[in-house]
Amino acid sequence: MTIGIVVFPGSNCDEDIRRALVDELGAEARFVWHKETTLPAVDAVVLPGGFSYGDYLRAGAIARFSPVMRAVRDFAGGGGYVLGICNGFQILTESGLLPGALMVNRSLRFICRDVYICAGESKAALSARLDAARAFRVPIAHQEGNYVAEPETLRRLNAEGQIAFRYCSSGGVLDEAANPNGSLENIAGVCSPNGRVLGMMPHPERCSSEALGATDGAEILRAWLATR
Amino acid sequence: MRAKIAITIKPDVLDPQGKAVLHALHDLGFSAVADVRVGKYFEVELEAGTAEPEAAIAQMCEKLLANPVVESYHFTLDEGAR
Amino acid sequence: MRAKIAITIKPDVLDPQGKAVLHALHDLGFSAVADVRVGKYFEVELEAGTAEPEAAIAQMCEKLLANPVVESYHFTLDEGAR
Amino acid sequence: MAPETITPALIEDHGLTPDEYQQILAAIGEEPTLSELGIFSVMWSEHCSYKSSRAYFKHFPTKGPRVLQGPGENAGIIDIGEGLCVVFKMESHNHPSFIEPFQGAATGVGGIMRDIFTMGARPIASLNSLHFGAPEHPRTKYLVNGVVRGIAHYGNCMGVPMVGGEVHFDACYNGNILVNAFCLGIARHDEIFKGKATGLGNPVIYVGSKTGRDGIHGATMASEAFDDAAQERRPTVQVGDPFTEKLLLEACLEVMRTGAVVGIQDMGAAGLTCSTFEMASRGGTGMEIELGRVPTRAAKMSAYEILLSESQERMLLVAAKGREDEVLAVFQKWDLDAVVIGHVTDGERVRIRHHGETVVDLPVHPVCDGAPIYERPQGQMQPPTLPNPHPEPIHDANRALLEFFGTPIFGDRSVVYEQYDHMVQTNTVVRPGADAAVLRIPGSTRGLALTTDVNARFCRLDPYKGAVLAVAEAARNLACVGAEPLGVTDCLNFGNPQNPGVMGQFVQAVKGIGDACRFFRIPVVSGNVSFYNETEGTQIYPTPTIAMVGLVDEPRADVSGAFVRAGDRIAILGSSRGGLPGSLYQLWRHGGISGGLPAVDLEAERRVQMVVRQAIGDRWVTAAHDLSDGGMAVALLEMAVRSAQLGCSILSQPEGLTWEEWLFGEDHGRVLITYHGENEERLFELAEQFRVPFEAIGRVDEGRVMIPAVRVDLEWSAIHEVWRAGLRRVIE
Ligand SMILES: Nc1ncnc2c1ncn2[C@@H]1O[C@H](COP(=O)(O)OP(=O)(O)O)[C@@H](O)[C@H]1O
Ligand SMILES: [Mg+2]
Repeated sequence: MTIGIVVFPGSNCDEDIRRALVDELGAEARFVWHKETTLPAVDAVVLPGGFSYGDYLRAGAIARFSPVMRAVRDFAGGGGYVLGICNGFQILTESGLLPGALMVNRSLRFICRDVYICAGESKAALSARLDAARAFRVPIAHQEGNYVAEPETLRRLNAEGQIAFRYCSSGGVLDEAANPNGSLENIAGVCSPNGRVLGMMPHPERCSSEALGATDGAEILRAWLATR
Repeated sequence: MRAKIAITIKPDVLDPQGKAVLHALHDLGFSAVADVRVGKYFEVELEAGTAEPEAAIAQMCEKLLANPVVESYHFTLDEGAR
Repeated sequence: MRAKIAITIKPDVLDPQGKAVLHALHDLGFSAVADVRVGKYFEVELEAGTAEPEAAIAQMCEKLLANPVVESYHFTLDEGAR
Repeated sequence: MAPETITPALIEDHGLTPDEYQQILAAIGEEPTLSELGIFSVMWSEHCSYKSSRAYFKHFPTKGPRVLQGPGENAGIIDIGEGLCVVFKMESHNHPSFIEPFQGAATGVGGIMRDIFTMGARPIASLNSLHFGAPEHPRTKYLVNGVVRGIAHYGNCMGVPMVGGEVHFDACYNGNILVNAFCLGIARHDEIFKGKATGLGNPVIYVGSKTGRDGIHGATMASEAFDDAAQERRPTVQVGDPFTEKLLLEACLEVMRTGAVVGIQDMGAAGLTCSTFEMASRGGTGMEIELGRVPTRAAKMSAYEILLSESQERMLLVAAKGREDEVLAVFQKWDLDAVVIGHVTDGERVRIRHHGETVVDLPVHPVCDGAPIYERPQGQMQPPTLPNPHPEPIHDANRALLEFFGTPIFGDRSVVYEQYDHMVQTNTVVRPGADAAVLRIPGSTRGLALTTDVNARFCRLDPYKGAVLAVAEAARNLACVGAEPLGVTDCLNFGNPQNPGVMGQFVQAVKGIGDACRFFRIPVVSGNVSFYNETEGTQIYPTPTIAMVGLVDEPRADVSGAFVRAGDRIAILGSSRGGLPGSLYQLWRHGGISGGLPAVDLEAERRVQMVVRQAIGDRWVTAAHDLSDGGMAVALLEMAVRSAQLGCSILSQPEGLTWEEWLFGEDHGRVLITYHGENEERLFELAEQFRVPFEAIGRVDEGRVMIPAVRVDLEWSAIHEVWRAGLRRVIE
């Protein structure tokens, strides 16, 4: 299993996700420079977190025009698996590979801390392998994670099982208090209609190591790897 | 030729920044303020003689400057500028 | 009554966003763009009959909306709006 | 450009005294050009030349078996074994942050990061030490928010975790805040680069952002006290572009791996001027530069402006002749400007042309090392007195404690550090919120611990002892996470050195740091001096901020400064004498501080720290937290609020002390530990072996904090609520 990790100018979680996938989970990974126009032979693609193009204009707005994104779009269109984490999620929504938009947090501040998320019942490719009732403790680190979508889109996402993760309490309760950024219906991640393109704001790669005393992210990444 | 572009958040989308600014203005004693919306502003300098500048600016907005899911744009063109 | 306020970065001050947007526009093929400056845009709704609306808006800009160290502001007032 | 006549007014505008100007004439043998005068002005400024402080650095111990690079380079370097070394430094950005808090703090972070990666090290952690005015001062909220957002803006984008720091408030900073930024990088020994220009004919390459008119005379600004004229200097504010710096970081580390780089140096204070002269000076060479090749952002910039601009995100590098294309290709890959602007020469002169016309032709040494060294008169400050010497007596300790703990001084810092990405790079084992942060070292099983500390109130009462205590506290904070100190960097924030009282404070503090570091055998490897921290004649308290780096054998997330288990016992290591002078309690009760500090017993301090480190290493303790601000009472409340609803019952008595001294005394050299009852015997023996006083004071309990001797009985939720609100009130 080889994962392609796209490196945009300003990506800064590229090495973190590589470390989690390779050192902790035994996958293989290679970096793909954003100026490449084709993807190497990979089984899946990760768009990592960070500040592509400094998050200038809007997070992800400029990165979506990177040459590699055409290849990523084709890869997804052909049924490929793509995971966007944080800035990667923002790039996916900006490029129209996922619906909706990520606006500035309700507090208008950057927020870096642990939150809980649950997978619920969704068609996201990893969901079948995650305990739907369990609350996973995963850090967030973003200023624009406040998910919005038009009412019609939201209805469709719910109806089609495209909501991959929601913020919840440590006990799994979905309520306003558990929502760190004002996101619509506590949405923390969404997926494409076929479940294979997945975007999420929380960072599973940051809690994938015994050495950090936090491993819930490893379970999420393992479930994702196992879907191929 | 200079285009002045304002990008605003669509009316039915919650604007957390606008809300915060409204509160701050009230706190400062500007009680006559009923509402605030916050957006972005661009000044785009086009080379003189650019063909169909209006179409070009509209395209820039649609492709890059505004996010059509949550934002709308409007602009004016100053022939004289510079 | 609605004020439309544009906040711009002063001419000699670095505008990293403008720089990034300029590059992106060039990459997208908008080669006629010579320069881009990015600022903020506010629509402030004042209650009808607010006394001296211009002075009030100027004060809001100076006290809160603009950072006088690096930004300048200008605005227009729409009597009719809403 | 018309030749300028150098008038006395122009000399004064450049911050040079008539005497200094005479020394310049003597050194160069002719009247300087305007550009040359500008160069002397910045290079001989306090900020760049350390002219009032340099004479005293001899008090610092700067050597040690692990020291690979002491003060003098862009940052200090310490060997940590396994072929690795850490590179670290701290810098102030006080004046720019007061004028424009967001950009001032942001560019402070950007500047210190360049100091680290210019040496070939990848930045892996940052700290920030912040001092603001009184919480209720009208500008404080604006300044705190601006500074914190600015730091977050820059550091988060860079992908360097901000793992710790401190936030202090005191009226003495009302007109002059302190923003001290620390960064640490890691490198292999054979990857280190220095800011040296060697090799005749080697090309000199300018890389990074274009040069604009920003920050011209920033370095001289940092060397002057504030007055109303500072308002007029506003257009010189520098704007940070963290995205460009992130590209610069990656490109620099990549280009260094090509082997084509001979020397490299960031353009910080005094911009292109400082980097050309310093690189030539370190290399024993000269340079020839053509300013017409420098990429500029603004139209029609003069030579003077290009030379003195402090635009951010720029580096100067010297490459091996013939390999410039390899170098340029890397920067092109990262979409950065890179231009050959000159070459290395012999003769130790820097010649600068602007479109062919010579604008500067100066010998290197007078510019770099020729600034006068002042040993300014030292005096003593008037000791402070208490504004309110006889406050109403307190009858209800319970209420008083809650109120005291609810002040912003103690409030939950998460409202600050949650705005910083403190986890990126996935090395953060102990996150902000504990006594020190702990990181795992990539490629090693060991870890690093980091902390910054200073108690400026103590320094005001006694600058020597206060500085000693800052070092002791930093070392104690490291001990509380099980770490052994490796090295120190400092930021010495003081008032106007031409005031003998301030100069006395400075020299005493330097001696204190030197003596304490020598005692603990901790080398000082880098640092920074910031003078002129005063507004309209009111100085800040002397504030020598200490950042200390330590090594941990086994980084662990499970010992922190929070209660972990009901039933654990609680003990204090070290002796309690109830010292209140300079304490926060004294400030709270009397509206000011006063009195003398007791003798400092460093030997006792060292033994306490050894016991704590060993007890943590042997896993005999479940938590450790040092006693500092607010004394025992506050330390206990902090351990409670950081836990999952655990409190404590304190069964001991204030023997020989008043209840206030007992609860709030801030004697140094003390640590609170919690442990399982079965380990009490061994801990007791361990303490005895090191002759450390061991006082069992109570146990961890669920839900409440009870100190019956003073009728304190508080619910966890009540304490937690005031703690959560304390600082948020100021910020939100
Ligand atoms: N400006 C800041 N940035 C990041 N972390 C901070 C900052 N200020 C305080 N902290 C963190 O909050 C915790 C409490 O700070 P402080 O009370 O100064 O600790 P101590 O007294 O133990 O040195 C520490 O972990 C510290 O690193
Ligand atoms: Mg401290």
